Amino acid sequence: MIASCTLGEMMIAAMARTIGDGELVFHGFGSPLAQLAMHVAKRSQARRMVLIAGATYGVDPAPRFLTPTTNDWVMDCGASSSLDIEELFDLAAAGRMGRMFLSGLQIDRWGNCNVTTLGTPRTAMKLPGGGGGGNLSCDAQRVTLWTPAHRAERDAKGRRRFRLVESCDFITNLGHRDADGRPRQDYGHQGNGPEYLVTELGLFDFDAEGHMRLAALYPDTSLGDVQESTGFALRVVNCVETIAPPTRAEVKLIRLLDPLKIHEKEIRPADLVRRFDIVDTRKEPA
Amino acid sequence: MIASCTLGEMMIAAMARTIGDGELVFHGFGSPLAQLAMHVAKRSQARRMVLIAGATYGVDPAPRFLTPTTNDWVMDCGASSSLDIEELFDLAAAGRMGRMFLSGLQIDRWGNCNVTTLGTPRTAMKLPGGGGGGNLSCDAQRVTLWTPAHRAERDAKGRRRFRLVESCDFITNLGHRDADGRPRQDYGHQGNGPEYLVTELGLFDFDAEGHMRLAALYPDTSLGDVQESTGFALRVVNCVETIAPPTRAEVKLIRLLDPLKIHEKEIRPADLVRRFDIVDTRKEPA
Amino acid sequence: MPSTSRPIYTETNKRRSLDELAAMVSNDAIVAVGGGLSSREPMALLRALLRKGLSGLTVVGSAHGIDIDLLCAGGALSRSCESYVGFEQDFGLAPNYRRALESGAVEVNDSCCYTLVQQLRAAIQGLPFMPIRSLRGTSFTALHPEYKRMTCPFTGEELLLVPALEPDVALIHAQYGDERGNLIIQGPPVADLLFARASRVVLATVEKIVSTEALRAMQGAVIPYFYVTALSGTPMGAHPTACYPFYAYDRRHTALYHAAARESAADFKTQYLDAFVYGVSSHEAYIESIGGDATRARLASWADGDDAWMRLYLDEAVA
Amino acid sequence: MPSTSRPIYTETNKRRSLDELAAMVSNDAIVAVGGGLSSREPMALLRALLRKGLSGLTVVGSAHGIDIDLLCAGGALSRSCESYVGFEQDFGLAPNYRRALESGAVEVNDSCCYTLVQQLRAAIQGLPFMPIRSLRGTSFTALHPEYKRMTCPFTGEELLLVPALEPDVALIHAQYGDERGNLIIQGPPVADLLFARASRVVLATVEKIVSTEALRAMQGAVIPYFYVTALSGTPMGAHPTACYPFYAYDRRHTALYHAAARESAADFKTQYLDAFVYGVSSHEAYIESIGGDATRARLASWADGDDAWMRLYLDEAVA
Repeated sequence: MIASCTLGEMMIAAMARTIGDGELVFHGFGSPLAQLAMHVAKRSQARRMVLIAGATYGVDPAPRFLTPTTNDWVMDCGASSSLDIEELFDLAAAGRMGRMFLSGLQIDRWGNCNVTTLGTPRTAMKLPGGGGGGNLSCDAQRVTLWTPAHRAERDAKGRRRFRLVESCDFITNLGHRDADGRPRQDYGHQGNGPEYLVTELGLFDFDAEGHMRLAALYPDTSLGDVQESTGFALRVVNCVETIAPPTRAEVKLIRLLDPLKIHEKEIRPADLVRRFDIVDTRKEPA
Repeated sequence: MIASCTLGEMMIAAMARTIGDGELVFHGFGSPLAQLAMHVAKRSQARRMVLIAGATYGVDPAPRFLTPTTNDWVMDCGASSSLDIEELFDLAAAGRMGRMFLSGLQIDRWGNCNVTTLGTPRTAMKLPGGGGGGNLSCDAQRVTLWTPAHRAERDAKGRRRFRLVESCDFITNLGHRDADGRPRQDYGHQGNGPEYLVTELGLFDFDAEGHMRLAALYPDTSLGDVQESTGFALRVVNCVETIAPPTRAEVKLIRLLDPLKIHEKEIRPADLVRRFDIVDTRKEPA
Repeated sequence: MPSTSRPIYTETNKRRSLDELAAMVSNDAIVAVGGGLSSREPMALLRALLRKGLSGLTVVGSAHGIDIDLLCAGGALSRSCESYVGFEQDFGLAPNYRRALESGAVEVNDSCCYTLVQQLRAAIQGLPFMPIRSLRGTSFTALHPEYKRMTCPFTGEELLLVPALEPDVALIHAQYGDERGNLIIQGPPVADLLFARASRVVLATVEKIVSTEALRAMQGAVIPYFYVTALSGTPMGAHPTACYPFYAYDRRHTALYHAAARESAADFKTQYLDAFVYGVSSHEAYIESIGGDATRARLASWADGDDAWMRLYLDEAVA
Repeated sequence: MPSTSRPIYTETNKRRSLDELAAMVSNDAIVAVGGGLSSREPMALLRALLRKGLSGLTVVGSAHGIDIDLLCAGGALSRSCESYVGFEQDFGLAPNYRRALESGAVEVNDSCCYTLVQQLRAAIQGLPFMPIRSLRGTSFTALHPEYKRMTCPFTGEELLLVPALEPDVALIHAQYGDERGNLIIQGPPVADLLFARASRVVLATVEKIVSTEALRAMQGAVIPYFYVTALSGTPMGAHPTACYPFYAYDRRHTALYHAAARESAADFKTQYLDAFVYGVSSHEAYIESIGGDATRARLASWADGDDAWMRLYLDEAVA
């Protein structure tokens, strides 16, 4: 019997719970936590979701195991059909993509993400780039952000390099306000912007202004942990909750889906040892 | 041994000779003469042409026999691939369609065609419509027009209803000048407009102004025949030629391709009995 | 233009009866009829719509024939935006269509194939319009005052902007489908894939409902289930148009149809509509009315070889 | 933008050697590299380009990895308009790509997948631009001053116009092709179909050249021959990326590549480029250098079942 779970499993469960039933949901590539969250949701509370796999664009695949790279035929196994790059992005542009998972090497208070370049105006560090995030962050109805690298430890000089930054050097994925503070609504995009951010320190939602707001903590993290790792003044909901662990069945499912533990590549070594008790009060899914 | 051919076969041969090797050529639907002309060209002087079938959008099909309707699986047999409606029209819009065959219930001196409505402003007679002709007449690099109904006999009141009219009631397919006389070039279309018109009375080209011009007659038609059946003042090339008959091999091929004589449905009864000698001076294709 | 997000359909069992599908189409809807010419038109569903007494429809499409002609005869239309409606060289003009449009009962609003493609693409991409270069200089621009012109900010040239077209409902007949609504179309898809993506509601009839696994193993164009609202297993649902590999075009029945239509509206009503549409209560009764298994076997005989295939189209066979 | 008509290719025999294909790419060309991430990238052709000493290329594409990283290492690029270049969670950032873009040797001109799709679609449709709604509000609009904005004449809303993108050459690796240039791509086509339609020259390597009849019987996306300029039969031509069903992603070779790349440009030159690109005179010699038949067999073992497939990706297998 499974008595505890890992941080990765906690994050996957928290991300999975942001998915609504009947949504068409897409993950990009290089995002095993999001991939697993989608497969968990599809097999628990969101059985009618349309799961579109990143890179292969397969519809509702049932991969035998998670692969280290995303565009692998394994990931396409069992798909009932396959879209192409045109159709997938058209779906989003027409407002049919219910949810997308996005991340960034920098994420600001409005949910803008940067995965393009660090350093401005000169490129000090070239990041891989955002794939279709620049488009999908505008078009997807709802966005769940995640990062497993929120914690900003002090370096040798006592400075912190924040993941949750005051402002992004480059806005790859649009959040609720652009670099000039112009609200997203002014652009008339199809999508409504980030709804949640799941990090290894906590869970955030966004307030009416579109500002990020701490909504829940892990059993082993504190408001102070979050504040000191966040590069802007924290907003906090009235009643901060505790992130619920996955059910035993969900943990079992994650371990079955990811025997190679690909998702742990996203997690920092220090966080790999974190464990959370599973006190299963929810009914296990059939 | 084949000693003579029919008018249909003459027209098919004349239409086939307008096709250049290496062109991507398209016929619409309901156009067996054009269909056969393309299959003849593909098997004689234009072996490298890309033959795209109307309605099925098959590439280089080798149908076992011509069918009475165009969107039939017979017509798709042996195609090396199949385009869809989007790709076919995109090809034309990008200037890749070398030639298109078009016709009309009215055709004017500039090569405009009407297959939409007769009577203006009120619809006296609703014609079937132009399919994609409105687009393709602008986009296809070169256009071959044809009609097997040029002859305009006097009716009981002694009036002629011309096929080759002073002006079209509706311009379905654009020729060299619009209804206001504005030259086609002003529009910056991809295509260059009609190059030839093949009728049961003669063969026309278009002069530098874009005006239709009689270029050749059948052995059994005269300049007078053409003039009295044409609703506008005829222009004629300096030296009117005689339309050459098909080779014996071409006639054989036409009869093989169209055992049901579908193409004769396009020909008026009076013209079905016309016969032309085949004096084969050209080398038969291998 | 699409101002709100487009629907998707995720019910796990979308099987409905033909009449239930017909009940999902409203008077005055913009309807995209699938298939084209003599192939894979959703005839059974159209007959069900006529029996229901639907009216005021606008139809959009590329090249069509008996489907639109029949809707005209049944008084279902108020506007036609088709690119072509006729019986090709085979039987010529479409008599009921002509009567309806020449009398003014149905508005003449012809379009062109690529214009239609671009208008559907705009809807599919959530855009208010799509540019095209063609059509300027023809009379279509006068017929469609809704088209606009722009000067291209990149090249200075003039372009035509055609507005997004989002049909209220697409009616599609496919060879195969599964319970969830995945559809397989074999052979030319005509505009059906575009219709499925652009329309708010997609109603499908299919020759056979099969498992998702079986569908996956087949070759053909796939319409993913989430576009599809509901479907009905309707064998011979495209008759008298073809639905290969199941059956070829029924030229004999079409000849009978066209002969009745040529006479007059009244003759067509008694000779055809009463016999094959209003006078039969269901699709099953229709199949019986056209000769049942014997007709089925005759139309399946195309697969016996070229001679058998050709025989279906001989003039002598049309009697 | 496309001012003249687009080419088609109708030669009946388009088979060429890999080096002949490479000779058809010019310095400073805009190049669309097919495939994506760890799958079906035209690696053999890219190695041939590097051996030829090509430079000044602009690359456009969606999500890429070792292909663009290798071109950076070989000094072939002057501008990158890719949407993503990296090794995902597997090995992380792309070291040669980073060095080239951070040093300024290669201009940072990142794009996004749908922007790319729309720009290619404009070229394919012979239009000067395509509208999109997205991207406004991000930093891409500042990075791309060539994008323009318009007020929609239908809705009054603001749209972004992205100009047509017509690559000079597309480099595509497909599973199958015939002499005339028809290509079959099995599995996700990524942007290859768009590249083939939008590019002026299409050069393809294929695992197997087969007859047109054999191609027709296969399931997969087809690129019709008239888009394709020339092709070469190049088995293992995507290695170390995957080309199913022939071979899986060579994670072991990629680990070796990435370890060398992480060190320094100099180390990568001696440890990787000299060993696997410049030091091998042909693709056949490359295949030998990576272990010949043994490697071929190892990478084909994915088909032996899930355990065998998984074994290819175990960290222990990367040594």
